[in-house]
Amino acid sequence: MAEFEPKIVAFVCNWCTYAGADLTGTSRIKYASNVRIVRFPCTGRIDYMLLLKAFDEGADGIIVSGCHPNDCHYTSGNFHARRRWIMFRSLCDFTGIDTERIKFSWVSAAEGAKWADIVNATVSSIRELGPYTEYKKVAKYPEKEVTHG
Amino acid sequence: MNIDKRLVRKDSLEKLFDILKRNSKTIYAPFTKNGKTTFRDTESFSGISTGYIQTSESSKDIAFPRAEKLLEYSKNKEGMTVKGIDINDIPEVILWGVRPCDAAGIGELSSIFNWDYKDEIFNNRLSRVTVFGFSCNKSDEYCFCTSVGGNPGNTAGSDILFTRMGDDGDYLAEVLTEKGLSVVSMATDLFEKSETSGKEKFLAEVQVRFNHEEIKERLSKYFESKEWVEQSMRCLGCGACAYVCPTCACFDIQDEAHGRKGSRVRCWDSCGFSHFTLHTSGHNPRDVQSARWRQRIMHKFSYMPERLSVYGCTGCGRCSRACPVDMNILEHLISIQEVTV
Amino acid sequence: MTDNLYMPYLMRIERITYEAPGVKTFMLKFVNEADQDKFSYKAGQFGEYSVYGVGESTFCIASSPTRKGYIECTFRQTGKVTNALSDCEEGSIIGFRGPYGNVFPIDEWKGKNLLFIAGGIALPPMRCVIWNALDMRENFKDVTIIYGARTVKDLVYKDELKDWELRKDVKLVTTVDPGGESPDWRGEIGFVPTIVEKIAPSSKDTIAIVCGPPVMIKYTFPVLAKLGFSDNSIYTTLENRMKCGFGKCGRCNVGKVYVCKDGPVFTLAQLKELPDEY
Amino acid sequence: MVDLIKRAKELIGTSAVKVVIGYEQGTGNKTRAVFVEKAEDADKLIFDSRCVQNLAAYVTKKEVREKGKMAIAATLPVMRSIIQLASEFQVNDKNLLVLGITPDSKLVEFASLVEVETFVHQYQIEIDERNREMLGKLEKMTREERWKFWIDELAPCFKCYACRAACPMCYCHRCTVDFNQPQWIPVPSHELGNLEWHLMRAIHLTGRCIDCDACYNACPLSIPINLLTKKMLLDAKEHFGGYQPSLKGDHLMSTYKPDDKENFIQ
Repeated sequence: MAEFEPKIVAFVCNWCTYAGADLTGTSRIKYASNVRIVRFPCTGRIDYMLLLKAFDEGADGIIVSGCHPNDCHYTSGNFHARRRWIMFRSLCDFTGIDTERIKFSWVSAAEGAKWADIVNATVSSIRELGPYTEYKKVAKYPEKEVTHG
Repeated sequence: MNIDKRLVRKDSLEKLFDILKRNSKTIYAPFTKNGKTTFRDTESFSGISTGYIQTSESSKDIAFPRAEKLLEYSKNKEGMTVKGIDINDIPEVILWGVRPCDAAGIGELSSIFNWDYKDEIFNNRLSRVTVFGFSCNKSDEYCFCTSVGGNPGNTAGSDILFTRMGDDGDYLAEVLTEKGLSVVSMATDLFEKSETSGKEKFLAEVQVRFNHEEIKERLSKYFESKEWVEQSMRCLGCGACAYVCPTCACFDIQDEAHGRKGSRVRCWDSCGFSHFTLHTSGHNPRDVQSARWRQRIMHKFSYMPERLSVYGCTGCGRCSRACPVDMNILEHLISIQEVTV
Repeated sequence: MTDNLYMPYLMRIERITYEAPGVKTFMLKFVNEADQDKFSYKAGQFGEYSVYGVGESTFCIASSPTRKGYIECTFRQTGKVTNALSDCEEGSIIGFRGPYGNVFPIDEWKGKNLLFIAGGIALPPMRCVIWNALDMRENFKDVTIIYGARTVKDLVYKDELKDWELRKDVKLVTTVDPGGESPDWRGEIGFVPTIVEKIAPSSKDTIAIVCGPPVMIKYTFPVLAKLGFSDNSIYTTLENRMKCGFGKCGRCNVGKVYVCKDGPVFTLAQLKELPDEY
Repeated sequence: MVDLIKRAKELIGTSAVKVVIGYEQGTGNKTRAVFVEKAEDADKLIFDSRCVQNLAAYVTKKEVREKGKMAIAATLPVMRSIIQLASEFQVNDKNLLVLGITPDSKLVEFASLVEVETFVHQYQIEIDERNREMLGKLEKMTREERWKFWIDELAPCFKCYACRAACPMCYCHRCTVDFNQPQWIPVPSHELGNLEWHLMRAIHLTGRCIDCDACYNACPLSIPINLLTKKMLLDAKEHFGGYQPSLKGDHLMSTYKPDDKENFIQ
């Protein structure tokens, strides 16, 4: 069997992490290609339901990332987000959703290298954890993966 | 078919269960958790609940599941493949411990699914269910089967009806259908020939509380009554009554997609929800709770008898037991009978 | 497969016509020709159109049964399914179940005058019966069509309206709500009931078929009554929310009637028997 | 409850309110909500330990509001709900009068919601022993065990939404589950639909739930869904110092502190 390649969805804010990820590319830093990035205006917009939807649709891991505290383009979006993450994470933990599979980070527009590190670290830790079969089973995610084409 | 009466010793039920299991039968039986009794796929006889007046949920789930796949599709470069569910995949099931009011509900569901268009998915499910009815020897203030044409020892809908003769007695088994007979043939020794009759003295007493013909008659002139508003003021518009009901059959059809594959699913719905009849335009024909409550009663006691010649109620009283705000259907029906129009 | 009432026919979208803002007409052909041969319907019936993965939506068949080989439907983009339908392109495959419901008793109308009154997006459910009547034109006396929409843009089937206007055997009156006219608008200006009153078609030997938004219907019926139409000579088609289309799911139940089974076509006399839940 | 009946009669007699929401005798040993609009009907009103339904669920119900000014017989959880609802602009002094019932069953009438708030703030929201034990048991489980526990517990749920209907905080005219563009929560009650519905419910009630157990009491299958909201309540206390419904409206989840602590963001 081929080695398991984790599918990872990254929810990032437009102003910091997306720009940071851009920098990773323009700086020609090589990093794992398992991540599909979804860009949001602000981490404050990243609804927890979106994270659950990512798991429904077969994600094995999730990265949520935005501006460092005090750097939010809209002043406080990331502070609000942080509160929600704290509560959402505790609910996930309580209901047995694997919080090891949801990574949160602050990556600024200047931190191209950090973004590469976060992605690489996430990919390798998810690779170790294996596919998120628990959730896929509940979501009745088709066993044979659907290819888009 | 003539009713075949047999005697089943009290300790033979477990043997029967084991024989059926050895014949790899799937058995759904009442199982209690969190103080509520529901039907579950059961592996061991000892887990089966007894002594319940009524299960919290009806057994309709077996023939009319809360969510069932109707078809599967997949999109590909060549176009689209759509496959209906294979009715041969529907498992054969024995429903163990069904109360007569639930068993009677099967007939009413069947009328809904077979008037005019025949719903073969439902029919195939039903044809694979063997119903072991258990007569009632206890009742409570919510029971009113005798007011809607049933009784605690009603045989309608059961394939075999077991009546316990006395608190710790043996069972009288009435074998009612071919399906019932085929079970008997698997365990002939356990179904002893019997001359026993007169099960009535072992049955619970359920008084007749209203006349359903009269209710039907009255409802036809009762549409505009203020009573609906008063009765439904405390109704919160959840679907508990409809979902525990053995005869409520309203459903929704939903698509569920994963990428380019997916399925179409039929799932329960309730006329009590405010969005049940809501049009996309925003227009809602039943936009207040009183209209929705009225629909529930009218549908069961007026529309169904007129259209399908059956009542949509078996008097199990579940809706009243399940209601979080004590909407008591029996009380309301009696008040409809008493109020002068 | 025939056992499964919920299995749609696969239909290919042959042609998409843009009718008005948010309104499109699909011409649909059966993907499997065998299905086409089995299929027949009559004016007034409806179907369940589905986008796989999104869901089903109910609308009438807008083409006339006299035109063979295809069906047409016209819908306005409002909800989940109609939005998804609207995203479909020519060549896309959608699902269709039907036909369901009763029909316009067009054979009973032979030898009479026909008066069609429609408002807005309610012309499509009437278009099938209009074309059906026009394709057997010799069977009827005068045919009058009164059609109104909010604005000139919102009028659907603009090409067909031109056709009807040019035909000598059809009297077409189009109207738009006050304020909805364009500088070159040559039709009437006013609400449909007002225009009906103004045109004052004779009720003698005439069948009126009315369809439109609830408020239009509400004000048109009294006008027709004043003109001498009896409740039995006025027909309409109801649109209730539906899921199954064949009298099981319970949504379209109004009194003891199921709109999907006993309707969608009702006479005013029948409507008056129903509780006000449509 | 003689005081309550007397006061209800006065209020309705003088047209100070149009309806008094209280409890009456129900079927068997049950009690249930009653809407008293005529002075003579006030005699139906009762109050005792069986009266646990959270009547605050009715103050946002369209049909009840349309009657005019409401008075409500309110136990401590009901008063908490009312304060929370007031902070979300659902009720105010103009449309609601609170007839408080103290934990030792005395009637106190409040002139305004501000007084209700003062009263409510004398008491902390405490989670009872039995549920604390249950939460402790769950916390000791491994993550996989907890996942199995919840999938099993939620399996019987058929999504009748009695939990939503009975909850005073679930007053949204259109709930997230009723939205279909996009379809956030699957409509059918299967494992995923049930899981996501209950997660969504718990999150939406975080910082708003006042732990009245109405959802659990309403559930026809007695699924312990109140554990989810209780856990949220405890964790919020741990992270943000707890909360009390307050008219000031600084809702826990719509506010923040720059120094909120966490240990998981890289």
